[in-house]
Amino acid sequence: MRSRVMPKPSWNLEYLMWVFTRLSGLSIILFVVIGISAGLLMGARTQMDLGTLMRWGFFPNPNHVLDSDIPDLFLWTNGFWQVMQILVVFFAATHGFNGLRVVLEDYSSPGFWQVFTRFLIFLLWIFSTLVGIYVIISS
Amino acid sequence: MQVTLKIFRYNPEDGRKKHYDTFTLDADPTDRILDLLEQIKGSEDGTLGFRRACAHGVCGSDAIRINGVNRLACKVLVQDLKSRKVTIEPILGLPIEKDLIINMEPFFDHYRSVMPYFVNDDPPPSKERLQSPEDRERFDDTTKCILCAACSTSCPSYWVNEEYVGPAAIVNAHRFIFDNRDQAASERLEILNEQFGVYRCHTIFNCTDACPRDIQVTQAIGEVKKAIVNGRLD
Amino acid sequence: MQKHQYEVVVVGAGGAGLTAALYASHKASTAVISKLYPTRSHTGAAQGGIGAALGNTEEDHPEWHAFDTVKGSDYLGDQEAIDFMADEAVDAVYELEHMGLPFSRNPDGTIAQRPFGGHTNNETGKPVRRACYAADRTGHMILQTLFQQSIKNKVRFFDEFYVLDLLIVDGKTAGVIALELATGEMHIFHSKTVIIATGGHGRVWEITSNAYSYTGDGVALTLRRGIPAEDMEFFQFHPTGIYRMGILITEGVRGEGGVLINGEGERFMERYAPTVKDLASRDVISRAMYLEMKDGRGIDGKRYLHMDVTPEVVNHYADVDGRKNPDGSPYRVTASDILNKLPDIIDFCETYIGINPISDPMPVQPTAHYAMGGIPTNKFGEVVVDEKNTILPGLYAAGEVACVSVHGANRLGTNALLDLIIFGKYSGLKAAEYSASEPYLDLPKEPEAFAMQQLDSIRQSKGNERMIDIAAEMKQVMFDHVGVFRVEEGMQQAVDKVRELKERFKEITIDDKGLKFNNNLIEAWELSNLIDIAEVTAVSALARTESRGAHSRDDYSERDDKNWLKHTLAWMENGGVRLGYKPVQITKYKPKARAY
Amino acid sequence: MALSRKVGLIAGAKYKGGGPMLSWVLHRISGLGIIIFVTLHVIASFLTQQLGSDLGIFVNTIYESIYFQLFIVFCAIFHGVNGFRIILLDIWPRLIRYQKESTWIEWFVIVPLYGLIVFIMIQRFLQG
Repeated sequence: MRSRVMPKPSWNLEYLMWVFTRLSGLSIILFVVIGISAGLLMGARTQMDLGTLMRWGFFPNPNHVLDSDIPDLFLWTNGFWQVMQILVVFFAATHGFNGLRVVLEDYSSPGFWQVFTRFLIFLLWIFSTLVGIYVIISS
Repeated sequence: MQVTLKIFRYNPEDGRKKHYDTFTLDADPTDRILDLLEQIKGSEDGTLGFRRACAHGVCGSDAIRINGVNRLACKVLVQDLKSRKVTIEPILGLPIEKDLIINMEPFFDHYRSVMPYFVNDDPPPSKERLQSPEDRERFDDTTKCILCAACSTSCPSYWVNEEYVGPAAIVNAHRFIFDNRDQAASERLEILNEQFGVYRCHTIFNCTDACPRDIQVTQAIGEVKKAIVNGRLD
Repeated sequence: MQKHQYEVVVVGAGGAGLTAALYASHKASTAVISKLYPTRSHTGAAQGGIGAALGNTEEDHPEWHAFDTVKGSDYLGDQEAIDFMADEAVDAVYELEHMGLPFSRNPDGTIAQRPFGGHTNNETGKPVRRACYAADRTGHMILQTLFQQSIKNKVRFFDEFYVLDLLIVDGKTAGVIALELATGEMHIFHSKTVIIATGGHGRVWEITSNAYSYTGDGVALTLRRGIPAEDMEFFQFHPTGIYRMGILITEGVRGEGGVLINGEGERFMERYAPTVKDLASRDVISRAMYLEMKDGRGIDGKRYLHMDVTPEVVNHYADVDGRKNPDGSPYRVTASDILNKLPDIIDFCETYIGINPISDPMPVQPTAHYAMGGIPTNKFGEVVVDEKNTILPGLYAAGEVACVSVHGANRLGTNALLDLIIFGKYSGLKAAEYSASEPYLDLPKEPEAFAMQQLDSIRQSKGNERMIDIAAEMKQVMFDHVGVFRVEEGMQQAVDKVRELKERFKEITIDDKGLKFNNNLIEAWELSNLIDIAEVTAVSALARTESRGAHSRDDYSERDDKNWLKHTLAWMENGGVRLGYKPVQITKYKPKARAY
Repeated sequence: MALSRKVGLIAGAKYKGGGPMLSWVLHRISGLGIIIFVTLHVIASFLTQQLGSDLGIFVNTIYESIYFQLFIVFCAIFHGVNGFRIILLDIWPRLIRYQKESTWIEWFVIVPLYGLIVFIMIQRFLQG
């Protein structure tokens, strides 16, 4: 029967972002857990305050927690962890700015303002992602 | 016992702004809210506007807001309420015509937009199309919908966005999408896979709570989302 | 004032109206005018099933169905029409299935069927599984399916338009006048044909399973235009309505094995219908219940009895009756079977009386349910206006509002849904066929004058009577005296009372003087319809000096085939009711004593 | 109000939805809280580092305030846990039947976790 063979869903923005939001949400939780556990393993338990640890967890970059004295901090600057950090930044920024878009579009209809706000959000997204990556690479 | 009803009033013809009228009347614990409205209309104020038909929760005429939540007036008894003061307002998100009567047209427009009808272009067999009890059970929940609009008008996304098709429309699409005799599932999923299809559902569950037929509305929407994402029906 | 032109105008959007519209719209321009949104129609409240001899679980034949219907009608049904209906039933149900109706299913994938009152295996006399069902929401599914198909076929709807008058020009149908509720504006629908499918008038009685909207609009409308009403004295009281509320507990409960129990804990139906017991036809059971309660065997001496569908009781009596599953094993139910097959009944009981039918019996009493009588039609839905069955060209009626008559003096359960589908279909087809060959008739000048005048007389009336009082008195007197049991004196009292109320109605006052959604005005109009119907019903009943089907009298307790094997026709003339009679069509089945 | 469908914020907020409606509101607020803060933080830090602007320092002092940290930690934890709940329900729609329970479980996770963090943070804060 015709109906039981499903065509591939059309890959529109809403569809992709809906899936991405769920995947990125899960991965951010995963990254944070890894970041915090790794931080704790590397001595943060005794040498970092909680706030810094959280900051670390969300953005495990030495520049971000410069005021702590974790001896092994510079382990994080190798290539593998840099890729991890870039992923966190990309996932978090995209998840967040898409969330902002969804909230705004809940309250708006298609038209000029929707295009305009999308454009604005797109710029912010590009900007903060690039800045994040810049910080990671340059530190 | 004495019950006080605070009822939303608005009549475009009398020039007054929207306001509330209060009525106090004697009621039995087993009286329906609808009975009280009838009593008010019959003996106190005949101008009170509300809809009703079957009076036992199968026609879906009398969806209103009782103490801040969407209910059918004929399915709430006085004894079900926590207080003896009842606030009665029209459902949210559809234009108010008069008192508790709202304009249902936008709601039915959304309903019609999801192909809420059986499609099977194959020539029918001489007898019934066979369907196993399990396949029939798959979409049983959503066949119960009476189109009362209680779900859609409890949905914060529906309130603020005129384009969103709303829970009721998705429920009715679900009823056919998961009917294995039907052939237009992919078209319906295509319709719902749009900006104002399932993606405006943020799993707030007001719809499930409001449904007078106990349909698991949010679950139905979730199943449709999953069908879209997976590209398969199971 | 707006004018519309359609070849076919369907008044009412329940099961019959939607079916008619679906079939008519394939060939003719069609509009459906309804005072409610279509899905609010009372078809949606039908529960138990639609009868058709599919024979999915056991042997069954349309001929058996026809005979059961004739017997159920107490031989007042027109047998040609009954044969027609029973034959068409099978295809009608398959057609509904092809439209997507989600019937419950047997394990082999066929449509599930359950036993229902009065439907029997003609050889053994035992109940047969003939009612095709979708849990206890069959009517809901039918209504939704038809509505869905109307959307698919782009039928034109005028929702919340109240039809006030029927236009007849030179003895032919020319259209209707309707009031748009949202604006209070009058609309003229100029048409070649009109199909009336407005449903019944159960709101005449105090305890009723019927919707607020069941106010006999169609019959009242045609009565005012000189068309008679047929067999109005026959009004079915369903045995099991929830005590004091009247909400229907489907016969399907008894089909699944539920039994009626009196105050002494006795299954009293054994005494009244030894063979089929709780699955006797409705008039028999209602009468038995009435007699039990009259003799003080109601629960706690009150005027209700128990309907028991708890698994222990069902299984116990299934053993007593030797009831078997189709495969020959003894019939057994569990709590979850009951829950799956009767979900809505359980919901109603829990909501309204706080009782779970799986563990406790339900308090029930007979409740006004279904009008066997109505606008006289032939088996194609064409309205016939006199003793000689002369057709009124262009006018059709279908569903509860019509009297074909397939239900005669008492309708069998499941035949109402069947009636809607089959006669809805044929009136739609006939109307489309008729409009293909006939021209539009010229409308008279000011076609709305008659309706306007009636409406204005209500709107401007300045008396002191309140509608709620008049309605309550009418319902009371009709329920007490023109109910399950009737006697001369009581019915006379009812006639007098209703005539008094008719006078008092002229003195009513309505609060709402506006145009927009003036429900107050519409309710007054509906009340005037109900009063007319109450009068016709009471007068027709008073004249019939026999007991037949739903019309059972204490003072004439026997059926009298010699004098009364005929249909009543009632005209409203000169402020009164004139009665006439026409013969019953009898083909195969000669009247004989009726025992279950 | 005649033919507009839109429902105002106050009218909407008066609707007595259940726990999940509260979760949805908090999910929105916390999500917006996080994104507004993080964006400001990124922009400000960037300006400070690259251009030596004082604006960035000002923004970063907000960030260091204990009250703000309490708020942002709540946002992060709530958004994470509630988001996780939503994702689980999206993956297995059949679990949606247990949405009431899922909302309860969510709070059983959030309250102790957040409580512990608040306790430690306040302790540290008081110790200076």
